[in-house]
Amino acid sequence: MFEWGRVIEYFPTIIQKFPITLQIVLGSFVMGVTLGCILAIIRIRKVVVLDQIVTIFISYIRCTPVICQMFVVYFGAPAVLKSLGVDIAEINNIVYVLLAYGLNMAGFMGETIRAAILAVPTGQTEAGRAAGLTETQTMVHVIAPQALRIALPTFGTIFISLFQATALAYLVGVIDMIGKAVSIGAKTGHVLEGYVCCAIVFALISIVMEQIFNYINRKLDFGKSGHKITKKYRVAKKVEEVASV
Amino acid sequence: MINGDYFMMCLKAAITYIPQNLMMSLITLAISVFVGTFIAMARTYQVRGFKQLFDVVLALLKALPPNLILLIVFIIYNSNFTKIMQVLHLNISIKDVNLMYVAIVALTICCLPGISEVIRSGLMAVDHGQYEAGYAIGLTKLQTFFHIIAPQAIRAVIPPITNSILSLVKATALVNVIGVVDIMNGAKIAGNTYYCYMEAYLAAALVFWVIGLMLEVFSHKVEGIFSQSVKKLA
Amino acid sequence: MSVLEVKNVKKRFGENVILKGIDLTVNKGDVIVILGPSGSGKTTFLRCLNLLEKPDSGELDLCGKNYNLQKVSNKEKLEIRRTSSFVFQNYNLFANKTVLQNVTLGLTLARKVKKAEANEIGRSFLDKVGLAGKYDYYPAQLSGGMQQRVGIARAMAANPEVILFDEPTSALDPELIGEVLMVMKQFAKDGVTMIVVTHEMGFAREVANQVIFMADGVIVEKGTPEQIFDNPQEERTKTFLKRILKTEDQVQLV
Amino acid sequence: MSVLEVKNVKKRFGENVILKGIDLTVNKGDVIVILGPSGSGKTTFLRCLNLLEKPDSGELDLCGKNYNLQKVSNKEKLEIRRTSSFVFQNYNLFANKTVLQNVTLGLTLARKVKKAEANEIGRSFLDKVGLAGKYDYYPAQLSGGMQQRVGIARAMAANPEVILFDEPTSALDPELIGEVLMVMKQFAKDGVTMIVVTHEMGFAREVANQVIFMADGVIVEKGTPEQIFDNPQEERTKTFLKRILKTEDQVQLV
Amino acid sequence: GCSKSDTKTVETTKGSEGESEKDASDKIKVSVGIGNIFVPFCYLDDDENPAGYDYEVVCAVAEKLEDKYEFTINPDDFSNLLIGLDTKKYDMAVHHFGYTDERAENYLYAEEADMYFGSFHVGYLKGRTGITDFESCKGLTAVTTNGTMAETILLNWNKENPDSSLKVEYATDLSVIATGIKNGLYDVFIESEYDLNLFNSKYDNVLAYSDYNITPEGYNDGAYFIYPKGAEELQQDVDTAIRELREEGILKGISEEILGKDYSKK
Ligand SMILES: Nc1ncnc2c1ncn2[C@@H]1O[C@H](COP(=O)(O)OP(=O)(O)OP(=O)(O)O)[C@@H](O)[C@H]1O
Ligand SMILES: Nc1ncnc2c1ncn2[C@@H]1O[C@H](COP(=O)(O)OP(=O)(O)OP(=O)(O)O)[C@@H](O)[C@H]1O
Ligand SMILES: [Mg+2]
Ligand SMILES: [Mg+2]
Repeated sequence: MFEWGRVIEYFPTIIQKFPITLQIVLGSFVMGVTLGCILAIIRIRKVVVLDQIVTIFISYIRCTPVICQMFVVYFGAPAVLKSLGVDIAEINNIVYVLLAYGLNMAGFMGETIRAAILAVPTGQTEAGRAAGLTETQTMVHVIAPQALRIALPTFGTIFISLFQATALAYLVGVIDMIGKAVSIGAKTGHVLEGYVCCAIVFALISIVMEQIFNYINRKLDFGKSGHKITKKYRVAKKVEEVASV
Repeated sequence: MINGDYFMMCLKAAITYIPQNLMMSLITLAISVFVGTFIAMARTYQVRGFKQLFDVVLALLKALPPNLILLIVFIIYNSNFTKIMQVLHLNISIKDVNLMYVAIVALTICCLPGISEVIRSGLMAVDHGQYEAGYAIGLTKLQTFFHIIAPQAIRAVIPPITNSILSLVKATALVNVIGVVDIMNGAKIAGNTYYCYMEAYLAAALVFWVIGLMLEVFSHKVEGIFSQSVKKLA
Repeated sequence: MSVLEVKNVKKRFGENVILKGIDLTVNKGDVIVILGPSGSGKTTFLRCLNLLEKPDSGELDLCGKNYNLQKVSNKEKLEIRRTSSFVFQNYNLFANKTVLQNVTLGLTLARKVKKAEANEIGRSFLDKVGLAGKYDYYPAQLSGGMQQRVGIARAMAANPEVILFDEPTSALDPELIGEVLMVMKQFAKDGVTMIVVTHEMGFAREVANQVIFMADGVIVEKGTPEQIFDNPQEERTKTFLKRILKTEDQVQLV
Repeated sequence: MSVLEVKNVKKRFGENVILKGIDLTVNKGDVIVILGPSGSGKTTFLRCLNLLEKPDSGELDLCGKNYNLQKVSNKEKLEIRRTSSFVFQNYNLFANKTVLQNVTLGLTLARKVKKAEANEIGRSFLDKVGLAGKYDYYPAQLSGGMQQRVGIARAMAANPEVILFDEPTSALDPELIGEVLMVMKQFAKDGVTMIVVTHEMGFAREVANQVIFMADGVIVEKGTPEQIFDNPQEERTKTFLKRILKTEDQVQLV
Repeated sequence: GCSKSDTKTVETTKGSEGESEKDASDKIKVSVGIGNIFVPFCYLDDDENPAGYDYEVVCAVAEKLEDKYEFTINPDDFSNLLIGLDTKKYDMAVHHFGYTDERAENYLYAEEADMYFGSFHVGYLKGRTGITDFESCKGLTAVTTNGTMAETILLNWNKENPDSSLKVEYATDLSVIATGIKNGLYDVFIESEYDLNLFNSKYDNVLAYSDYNITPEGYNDGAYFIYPKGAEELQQDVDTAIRELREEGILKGISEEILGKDYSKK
């Protein structure tokens, strides 16, 4: 049923698709973070109407399988674009994939980012205000860097799991690594070996990513794990409730 | 564009698979929580050997595509079942065993890393002083864990574990690879009669959404119960 | 000449009326100490002065400008905050900034001071609070006393007309309280205008020129430290002082 | 007759030697106060006595039984912890248990007392610390002072031979310190044996029959409160007391 | 033949001349949705260009109709094709579709099949005896893939012969089917002769199949292109083209080249 020989045989073909997988992962990750920030701020500020819309959107994203979301984008987006006068025939299918995964990421990232921002002690915001900074200045210079540190581990997990999640791209005709494994499977009847190729690559990536995230984590340490002069604080420890993804 | 009759047909098909789906999710969850807690404890209490072992195993599991896990589990199960039954002198045919259980094993492997991680963070969210206070009044490690730590960790764990359950319920859509039908594929099989896939997707999405919303409400309730002790008096 | 004058500051949280109309006049160089039982609204009052809490009503004269506290615009808020400074009980240093950056951030961003100049100002204030050489530490690497001194340097660097202190030493170890009070005393001697919520009676007696006793959202009594501590008029003041002193009795035995 | 006697307790964390060989004898009814600068190892010493920290060496005689601290079995650990009690600086009440359950949990689980009886014992101790009527509150619903009194009731209910207190009042608001010290004083008068790490000098002077000054992991000086406070022999003791008193000077002026 | 260039638009050898005669914008644009992993009928080859029997037929048709139509090929997943027709994304769907009355209610079927499935047979583990026709499989477990002709035949049999019905299990992955058959999880696998042979070539000839043709009498075993309702003109034109291609023997050529045997006639 399974032969290492086939793993070696398929590997070059599958690794060729790495750029596509990477493109989907990076694209949707960046889109997810950007959009997620906006969603998070809408929810934290409780912007009228938008807040409700975002809540429903996030609930849909959280509760339904990606395949349903992909389907909405794949058939919904052209309808919207057509009505805007865009020639949809010109649009590469990878755009729909990026859009679908980007929106999906945004839903999850939005919640992560919101939780991270809320986990930064309110005293930090107040200190910013008291120092005469505007809301935006406080957000950019004080809250965001600290929230980033809190959100980073979740970002790392989401990012790594995204490599697997892109598997559905082939459903709209974009062949990434897993799509290639599936299509080799369709042709030869041996899908297992293709998946193993993907697993090897993903495992390597997750090891590398872990190093990278650890590095960023250390960069954003703000002296917390460095030498401390005292360890004692009389203030009762506040239990931080970090919501999660 | 959407045909009401077909939609209802797909919806009905999707709904008939809810029990199967929830049962798979629940059993998977139960096993994962049980094993996950064990692993999480080994890692928080830094049990030598186990910790390193689990660190590596969990990292590896995370890298495996779910479909691969499903196929491997299926193939291993299938190729060895009859032999094992013969060795055990049991007269059980492979056909008598519901494939759902094979799916459950695979799903458990898929979601074990995540759930174990969630439980570990829940355990770490409990203040270290709580352990010490338990030891200081003469409780054993186990007594401290069950009476003090676990009840507090549960509260911290509920929101993230709700997420895990949600993704678990959705992940059951993958099991059609090995021939187990769930909500998603039930709807698609129904839709196949008329090629009405649009209705099938929508019906499945609706069912998943409703399940998700109910889970969220439920988890809020449970969280409320476990939060009683930390609510300040008005 | 009065630097700051507030009239009729009221604030409620939901049903609870916390501040029931507070008036206060502060002259240049004044050090005003506010005392009062827990929950009496001292913190809330200070926060209202800096608009960290939005008062329900009240009027503020700050450096000759008049503000209706009930409806200050965002611009006015920034203006008020750039004229006064706040020192927090828990220091609230920017966790992601070094000590020096903590002090200069308000200067460069809010007051548009050039970076080099801001660094110079920052360093000089850090030197004043005895933190020369700690410029590049992160808050997490400092003791509580040091952190609070950075907090004071940050507040001072903004060159404010008045500094608001909310129990600046109550989160500190007994050993570390002294160093912070010393710094505050020095600034008071230099003529810095301060409003200080504190239970440090020694500090109040030595430095304050007015002590205000608050309870249940109103000012019960005010006067010089001698008047309040040695000869309180109101029953509530007496009870409060007695309760506080019962604790401190222990120490007086030494 | 000595209740507790330790010899040569040593403890290091990695490179840092924290306890360099501490000896202590405690007789029945003794109240021993331990003083010392931050980081001198006071907490570590108390934690070693209760085996919350594993000492690197040392010998313990507790109620006639001898333990080698370097290699206590799990059973011995439980035994030691059931003979002594610990009161934490941050109370460490069980957040998921009511006040009464906090007090009875050790009885029912560790000492196999019947539930009804445990509740009775629990209630009587809560009454003693002035918390009658708060039985069913959760810790989060109480003030710090009340929480610490629950902590003391929990420690007392176990009927221990000796109670270890680690800065029991240092996390409390000044107003709330008094109530906790009062409770401790009462128990001391009742003849409960205690080892207390605290900076409350008044308490030490009034209640202690021995004061121990620790620094850098060794006992620098010990004696009656009068000996230590009024006539310290060692240079380090003098410096420390001077520094502590400088802070408290402020209060003495009142 | 068909160009395998990167552009999805089908360019024929005569295409350039055609364009000069007639402006491209005058041509009716036809967007064809075609399967992307259905070997050997419509799939993407190693260079990700569409390939397979159905694809070649579409190309041949496109060439024939190039004066009137401009075909664009969009490889896509099976279940997206029909939704694509609903949402007007595609004007024509190609995926080796079998015919059923239910589906004909919603979509316009071609009248001309582009090929015939040939005979369907019962496949079983080599060495097993006693399996011939459906009747002999009574009570056994049959495995099938959702959405195939074989599934329809199987379900129809069960509906019409409840007394001798088979247990139906679904599997999407052929390797699962192979493992299942080998280990006794499934008893029989019903497919067209062509597919059974293909299956055997992939999985070490595990299967044997009886000669008995289980396709019901008068059963429509053609594979058709599908159009949205109302696209009769396009359908007629394409059908005419296919008819001509069949008569010219071109379909036979494609079939023999790709499938190894002539499936172009009934
Ligand atoms: N954001 C808020 N929402 C609701 N109630 C609040 C809020 N902030 C403060 N309060 C309430 O207002 C009252 C006064 O609080 P405040 O902190 O001003 O008292 P305080 O005099 O500073 O006391 P302490 O000495 O304990 O600091 C308290 O009863 C408190 O519960
Ligand atoms: N778990 C630990 N790991 C490493 N070092 C520790 C640990 N616990 C304490 N220390 C170190 O041991 C030294 C003594 O700490 P300890 O808490 O016993 O001092 P202390 O006398 O109680 O001080 P304080 O008055 O601040 O409570 C400190 O330098 C501290 O950093
Ligand atoms: Mg306050
Ligand atoms: Mg200590």
